Amino acid sequence: MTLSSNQQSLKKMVKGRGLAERHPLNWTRWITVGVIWIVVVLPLTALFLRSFAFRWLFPDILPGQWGLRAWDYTFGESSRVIEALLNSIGVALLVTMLAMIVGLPTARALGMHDFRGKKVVEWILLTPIIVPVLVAVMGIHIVFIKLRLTGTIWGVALAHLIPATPYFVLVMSSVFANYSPALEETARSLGANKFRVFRYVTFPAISSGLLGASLFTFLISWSQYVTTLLIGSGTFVTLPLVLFPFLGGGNAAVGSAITLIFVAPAILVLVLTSRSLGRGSTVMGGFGKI
Amino acid sequence: MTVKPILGAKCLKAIGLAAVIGAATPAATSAGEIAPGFDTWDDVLSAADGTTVNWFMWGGSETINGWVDKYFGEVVKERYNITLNRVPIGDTVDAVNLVLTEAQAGVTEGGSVDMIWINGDNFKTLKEAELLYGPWSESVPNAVHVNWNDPSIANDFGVSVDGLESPWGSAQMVWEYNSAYVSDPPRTFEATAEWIHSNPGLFTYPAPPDFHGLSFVKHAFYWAADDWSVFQKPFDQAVFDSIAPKVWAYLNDIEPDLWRGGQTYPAKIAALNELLANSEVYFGMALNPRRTSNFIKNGTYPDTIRTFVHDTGTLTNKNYVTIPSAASNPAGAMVIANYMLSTEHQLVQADPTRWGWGIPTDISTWTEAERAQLASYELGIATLPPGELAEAGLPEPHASWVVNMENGWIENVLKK
Amino acid sequence: MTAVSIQRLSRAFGNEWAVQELDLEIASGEMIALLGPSGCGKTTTLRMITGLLRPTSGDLLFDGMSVVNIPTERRGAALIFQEHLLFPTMTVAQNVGFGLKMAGVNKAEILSRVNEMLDRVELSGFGNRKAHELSGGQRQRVALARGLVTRPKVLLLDEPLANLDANLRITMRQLIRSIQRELGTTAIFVTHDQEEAVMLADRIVLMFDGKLQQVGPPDEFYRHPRTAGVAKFFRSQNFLSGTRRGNIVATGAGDLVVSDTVIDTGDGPVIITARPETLRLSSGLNEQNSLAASVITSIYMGTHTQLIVQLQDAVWHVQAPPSTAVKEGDQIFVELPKSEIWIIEDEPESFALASALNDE
Amino acid sequence: MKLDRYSLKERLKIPLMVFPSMAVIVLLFGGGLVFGLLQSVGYLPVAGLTDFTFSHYVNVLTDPTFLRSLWVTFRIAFIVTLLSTIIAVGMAFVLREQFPGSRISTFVFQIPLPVPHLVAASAVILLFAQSGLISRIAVAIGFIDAPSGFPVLINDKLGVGITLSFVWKEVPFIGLVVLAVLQSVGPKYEELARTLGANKRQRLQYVLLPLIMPGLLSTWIIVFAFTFANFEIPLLLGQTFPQTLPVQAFQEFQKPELTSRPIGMAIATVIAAITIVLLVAYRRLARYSRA
Repeated sequence: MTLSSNQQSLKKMVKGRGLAERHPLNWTRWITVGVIWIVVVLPLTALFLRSFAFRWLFPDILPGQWGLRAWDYTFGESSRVIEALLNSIGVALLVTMLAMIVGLPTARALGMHDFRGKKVVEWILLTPIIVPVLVAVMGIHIVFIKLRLTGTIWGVALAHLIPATPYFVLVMSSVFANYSPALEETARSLGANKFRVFRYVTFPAISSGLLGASLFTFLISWSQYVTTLLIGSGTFVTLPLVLFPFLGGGNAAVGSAITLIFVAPAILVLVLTSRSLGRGSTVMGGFGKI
Repeated sequence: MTVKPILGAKCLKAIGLAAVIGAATPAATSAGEIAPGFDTWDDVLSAADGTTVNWFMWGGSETINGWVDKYFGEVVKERYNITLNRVPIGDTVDAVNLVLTEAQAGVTEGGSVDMIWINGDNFKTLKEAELLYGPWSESVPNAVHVNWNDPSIANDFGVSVDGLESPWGSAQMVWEYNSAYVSDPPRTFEATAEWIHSNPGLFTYPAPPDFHGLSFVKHAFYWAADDWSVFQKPFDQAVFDSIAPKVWAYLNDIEPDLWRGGQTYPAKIAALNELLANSEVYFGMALNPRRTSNFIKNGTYPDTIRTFVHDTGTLTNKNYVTIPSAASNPAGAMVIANYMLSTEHQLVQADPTRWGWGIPTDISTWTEAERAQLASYELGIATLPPGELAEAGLPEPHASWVVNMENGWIENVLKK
Repeated sequence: MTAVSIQRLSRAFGNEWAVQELDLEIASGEMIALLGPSGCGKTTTLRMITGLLRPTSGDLLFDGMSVVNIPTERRGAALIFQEHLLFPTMTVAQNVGFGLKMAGVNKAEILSRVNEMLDRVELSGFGNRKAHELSGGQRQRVALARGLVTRPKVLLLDEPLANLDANLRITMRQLIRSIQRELGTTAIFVTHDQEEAVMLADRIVLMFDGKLQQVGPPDEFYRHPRTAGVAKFFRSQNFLSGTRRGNIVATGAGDLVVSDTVIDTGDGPVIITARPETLRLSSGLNEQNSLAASVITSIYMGTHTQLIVQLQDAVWHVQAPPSTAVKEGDQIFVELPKSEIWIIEDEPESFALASALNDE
Repeated sequence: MKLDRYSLKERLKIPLMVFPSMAVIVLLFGGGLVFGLLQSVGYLPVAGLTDFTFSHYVNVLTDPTFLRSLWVTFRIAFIVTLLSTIIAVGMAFVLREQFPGSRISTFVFQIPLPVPHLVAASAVILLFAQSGLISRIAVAIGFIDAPSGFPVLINDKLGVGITLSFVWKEVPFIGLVVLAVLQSVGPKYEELARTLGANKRQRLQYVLLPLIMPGLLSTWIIVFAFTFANFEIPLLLGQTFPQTLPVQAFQEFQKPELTSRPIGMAIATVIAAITIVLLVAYRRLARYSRA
């Protein structure tokens, strides 16, 4: 796992040629684009339609009767969607913050320094990504019960931190690998104190990478189902927990409505990060180098 | 017994404490107590004031969820200043398991679960593990409406209640069919098999341990036994071995002509409901005889779904609420359980336009006016008349049979 | 025999002409330098020859056959990239043998030809190394070997020496030249460095702004630049306007006699030029082609002394012997040897405008 | 003295930077694995388990149900990884070029990436159930006339529904990694190969695939391990029997009988062991592919 890269310079070289040609739409491109749009848009459309359908029975292609009943229920108190939404946001924010606190220094060390034991650190980071977190959470469940952490936001956040930390560190370390410490040294030589160096030099340089990594971490926590189910003891309810009973044969209209709420921040995150995730991204490149 | 909720901030300090506490010990009522730790009902009410009750219950029905929040959540808040926290779970066994795990970890008070909607096997598990609070259910004020001498109340799937749970509702299984495709549904197991063979792919049942699926298997056992009263006694291996082969033979015989050739079964009743709604299959089942009409009303079902019962009858049972011994707030839970039994509430609960849940209390203790109101309720389009249902009622088997039926199905039908 | 024939080749990007109506005939075995400042269209030309870029119009012939519609991979034009690009996933030997492998040559032959090529570029024994284990010069030699091993119809080099340090440039230059001669490969290389072009190329093709300026052997660019632009690109700033009458050009500073071989522009206003190193200091006006000048600056350069002088209305550079002892303000006489005076083709009016803009 | 203190500070700098995240992972994740392992051999005094035994492993490993589950899990993970890779690489090759609509299509291509897996499962159910939207379209076209005529794609024997929802999620993940590598590499190597006579297929085989291989290997291992260990998708979309290993492990773990918990932990430990083997194998492979 070499996280340092000279992609940046290579990219500049390629861009500098300015010879990237625009191609016409041939049939391969038509098919690819068509498949992408259908495969991505059709499921989301189906969810949308289903959530506004009062009765949508076989073999109607469009709902026979429309209605807002599913949405009424979803936003009503008994669905607990609002509570779960707030819990989901709260725990995801907490996880992101904790991951940032424990992860930023490590990411900097990995991205900018060579040190003895670096390989070991990389291995330790890699393990929770490959070895299922569920196994560890099942193992530690009993300890969490003893510590009275089950059913609390802190317990759930700690459980989410297991998968969130390695991803955050790995993504940020590839951001740090592309960051030159020379600027910091210059700033210090010009008399800036540590805080000012961070505020005016380091932070602006890593901020877009940090945003990407944080949103990514947020989504990891946001998507957790089984860890929350176990550590939350059923009393700490997040969106996936509310959603689950409606899938695979609950009320599909309500399930679709909750699914749409569940998916909304993901799409929002994508809009915010599409630039850092897109072509030649260091974030995705970081995964390629794990 | 004082109940001290342990706050999150204190948890770290609790480590040492929790480590030295041994296994849970069941509480017992001493003379003069209304419930363990409470001398009078007023003590209970004052202990419950301003508390929160974590009520674990199956959360797969939006009707029931809405019902509980409105007709319990709002009422108990207003009358008793109790906050009801309905904890939706996929299966009652999850709550049972949580209680067991907490006990295993040495939690004897301040547990996560205050109250569970429960019956049968799950009740038996907790009772035998001595993890239930009580006795209390026979001494709450509204217990006067419960006929504790009725064996179908005092025994939950044959397991003696012993004041450890309080009734909430009563259920009876009915079969559902789509009258658009089936004009005359088969009313015996033999006829059902015949229908399945001549209409392959249009019948299925949920896989046990889903409660409805288990009910289907129980019905098959009742059909296979010449005399179903054998199931009222505790489990008997010899009897089981004499009946079970016929059941497995029957279920394996119909399997190839079930939905999906019997290669998979709906995991939950909700999945079967969906199949029936979309005409993937023509038959379903419901444990609440009034549910089908409600489903038609709320758009889940097409309006051609109807219900029927077998000529040999269908199982009825009561369902209860219980309180674990490690509950943080037994007082609050008892107040809710007591309110459940009030005639005022039972009348609302039985109203088919609201929920239409079966009445577990003894209506002979009601006033004339209350009984008249009950009689005035209109049946839904797909609901059978109370008389026909009552006539078909069969008692549930003793809970000790259930685990054998379930494991037997998994070994002999599912895995085969 | 003509190996490559470029006929009215043009390429536009959007509304901009990158290359406009380029005509060029390249003989077999010849080494051509495509010279010009960056952005002049030389790389675009190179890419059109390889087929990586389609011309907007015009034709391109290899051995008399049009190759415009033949894709790069079947054209037989090998390109050596500026970045010494080696396939990072392959060893040196695999890199060199890549083209042969693509052509389906059998393994034994690939091996022997690769080894032979590695010998030629003085990298025997490096076959099993990976690209990242090589120095810049070694990488360049591998790239060269890889380009040549398939015996391409034409070898194209994009700024082959640009990324190397000074010493390495000299050795690489010699190596490229000698191998190209030995193999008799037709080669075209792109550079912005006129010295490199002069030293390596049989003929230089100079381009400005997508247009061909002058084609010829290197010395012609020094002695016979077609335009002021060409002369300036070859580091001569010395221009003087005058009026030609036969072999005499009358300037404000005096009359100059020019050689018979100077191009025939007819009588009338002309602009003459002469390179700084051909000029001599003379004792007085009485010597032929001597003009009076005053010294603006004198800089001692070790091997010579660089004088910047005011010659009538023009500023000239003169390369004087190192021992020359003149200082600012001195009046001197500059002799322009008859054979070294050249007349450029720029219109005198447009030249005046251009020089006003360019001189700083 | 000052010098000494400085050098001590310098020496502690990296360990201090690395410590917080390492502590989180070692304590929570490592601790969890150790406790899990202890429970699987029946020894965890805090939980009242004191009988040290390997019998749970023996029971699990000799149980034909376990072996069938293992096979099902492995098969699904393998097919998902293979299919996702092929589709993702193909799409990345198309999307890396600019053409009318390429930018917006690349954006749409990324949408499934941040979308939770449950959403994918939810959509797959709506579309691919026998009475789902696609089945209804088939009825409208006249291909079939009843839900039973539509192929069984949810809760099915082959795990088609599971595969579809995983592939929907993983294609953009692999695709974006490949796209990132391709973009950073640029068109140079291909142009180089063309001038050396490599045709389209040869460029793909000898130039591009080797270039994206290290990135692909990492994503393969992540996707395989993720698919292998996922719980909720097979629970929702899998058949009743045999289930995948994580579902089996969790359900054993959640059973009310206390004896089931060590069995669940034993299965979980086997899952962990398999993924660790994968991890080690991958690191070996990666070292060779980069050497």
